[in-house]
Amino acid sequence: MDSVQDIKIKKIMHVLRHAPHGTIYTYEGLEMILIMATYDQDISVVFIGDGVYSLKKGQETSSIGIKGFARTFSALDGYDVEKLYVDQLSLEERGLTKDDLVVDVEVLSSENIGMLMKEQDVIIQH
Amino acid sequence: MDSVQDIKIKKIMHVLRHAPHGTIYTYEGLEMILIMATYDQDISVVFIGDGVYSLKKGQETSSIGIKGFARTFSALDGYDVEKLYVDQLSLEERGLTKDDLVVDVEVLSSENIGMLMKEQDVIIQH
Amino acid sequence: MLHTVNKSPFGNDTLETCIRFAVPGDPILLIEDGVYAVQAGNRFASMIETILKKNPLYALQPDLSARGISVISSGVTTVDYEGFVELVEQHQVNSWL
Amino acid sequence: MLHTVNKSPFGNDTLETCIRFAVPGDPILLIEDGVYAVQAGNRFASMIETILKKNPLYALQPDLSARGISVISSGVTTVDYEGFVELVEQHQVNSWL
Amino acid sequence: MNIGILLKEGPYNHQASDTAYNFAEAAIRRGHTIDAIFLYNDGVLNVSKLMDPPQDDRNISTRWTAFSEKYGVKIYACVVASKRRSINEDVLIEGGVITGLGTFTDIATRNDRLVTFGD
Amino acid sequence: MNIGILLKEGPYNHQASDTAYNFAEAAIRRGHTIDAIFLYNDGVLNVSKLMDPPQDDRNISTRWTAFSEKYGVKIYACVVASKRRSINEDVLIEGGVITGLGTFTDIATRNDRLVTFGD
Repeated sequence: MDSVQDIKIKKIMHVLRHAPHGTIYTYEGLEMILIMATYDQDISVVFIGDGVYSLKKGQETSSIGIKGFARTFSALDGYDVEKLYVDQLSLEERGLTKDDLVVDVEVLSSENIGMLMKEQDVIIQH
Repeated sequence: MDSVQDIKIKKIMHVLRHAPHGTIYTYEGLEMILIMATYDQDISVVFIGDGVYSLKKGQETSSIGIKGFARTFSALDGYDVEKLYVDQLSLEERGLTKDDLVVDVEVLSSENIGMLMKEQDVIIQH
Repeated sequence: MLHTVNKSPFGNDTLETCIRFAVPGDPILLIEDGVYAVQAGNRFASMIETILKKNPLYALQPDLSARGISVISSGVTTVDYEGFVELVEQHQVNSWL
Repeated sequence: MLHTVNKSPFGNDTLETCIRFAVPGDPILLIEDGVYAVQAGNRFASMIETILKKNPLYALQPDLSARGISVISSGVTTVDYEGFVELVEQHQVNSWL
Repeated sequence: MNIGILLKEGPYNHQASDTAYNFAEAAIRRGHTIDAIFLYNDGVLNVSKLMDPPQDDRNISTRWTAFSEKYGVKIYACVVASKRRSINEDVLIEGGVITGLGTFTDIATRNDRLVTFGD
Repeated sequence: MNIGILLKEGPYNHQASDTAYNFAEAAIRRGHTIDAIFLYNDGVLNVSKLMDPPQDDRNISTRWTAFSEKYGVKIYACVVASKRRSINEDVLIEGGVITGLGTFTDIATRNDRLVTFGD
């Protein structure tokens, strides 16, 4: 019975709500997601507000002297992190569509994201 | 002529725009103002946005374990820092009046504060 | 799900974002600079009324006291740190930052 | 007086506050996350138009490039770091934080 | 109940560290177990023993050491975040442990609650 | 023109430190003198020599040392802000100086411009 308890998979949601580069939260959030992905947990990543900008295509950071990381989001698939959700209103307010993003994501309404949040065992906001 | 140059008094404005306690900016801003006040400069302090909350009467910080500092604003007068300006709209949006504040201030319109800003040699936002 | 918000609504969109995702019935706890949202008479009074129709709203009393906010919007419940813990006992936590 | 703004207008009221105090004619330079304000097609497009009637608006190109923002509102001038310095040569600086 | 705490901002500059501490003390008063404090982002700055604030102010790092000793709770700091921010074993307070994000994954998954404090 | 710089945030967590550096380099390219960099609030964290970021990333403190040596510019850190944040002489980079706010008053008043970077 203990062994069943030990391997209980938890639903863990990471929420990325900050723009990239201006602060480190999204970058260090991604570093955390990559490590957690190596454990057997049920991980989802949600992009809300300026967090959707972290997926914007065409980021070239060399002229500010900071390492870019947009491409790393594409690597999440290889870690079996496949549940990437984007808030529809956040995209719309920025005049963006799925085509502007570096990875394939599922676009959801705030209401649906709220219901997903409610199901989680753990939510980590970055 | 050099000596005249040396004692040229500069107009320096400090802008306090953050609420107290949640972040240290207003507190360390006040520490800076107190030191600068000991030099012969023309100092003004402007409270904008949540900065006006730092002057709110009745702050009792003992239960959060942080040192309060609202009373220190009253000490500015003793340092000859007498130009304390508060943005009228910021007060109004918070339903506050001059009577809610720990020190006597001059309430100005955004436009008038903007013109004061324009006259400064140095502006320091905290 | 307990939502916590620690930012003033005047400078920051955190509270607004939080309520967009909170499911009806989810309690929202305001802490740190977040408590300014429920200061009586400020420009968020009607927004607070609207939130209260859907979600119970709590504010951390030590943070209210520290900020000299003695009169708050009606319908908002104040809690101390142990009240914060009680809410955490009853719900998983979503800390909006 | 040169005003700089380094926050995204979506999450933060800094740009809105800055323009309330900027005197007509004062240039405003957007840097860091502030440059998102002039991304073409976002919900601040009309606000940017309004600002431009009163104040020249600049955006730091390296910060635009870093964020993948290639199309910006018309009437906004892009500058590199040396252009930032040029603006500082011409004006005292008010860095909104 | 077993509770893990994630603290994402450094001392003094933000209230997060104080709120985390006050919450943790209250949780213990109500009979719960604080399993661990995990520090991420600027939060790792909480565990430097070089901290030397004015005498009339709280000392946040010694307060964490006292908390750790009193209740047997470790204060973990992410190693990558720590190295970026000049935190290493030489400056680490008693009760502080520099560790990887695997430790955090354990904390996040083995407890009944995870409560985050930050900016 | 003589320019002073006020930097109010720590390295990595905010872009402020990078923008200040890029601005300072550009000002020098345009023939100006950077009189000093003054660090306040979390900005004092820029001058710790214990900083050890991943190898493929910039090292912000050694970059300030190189900047200081190349152009003869001191990086001043406010002593009270430094003590709060665990910065002292033992961990100070070359080119860094821990000093009082009087130094900052001089910088703010003797230069043609003061440019602030922060959060």
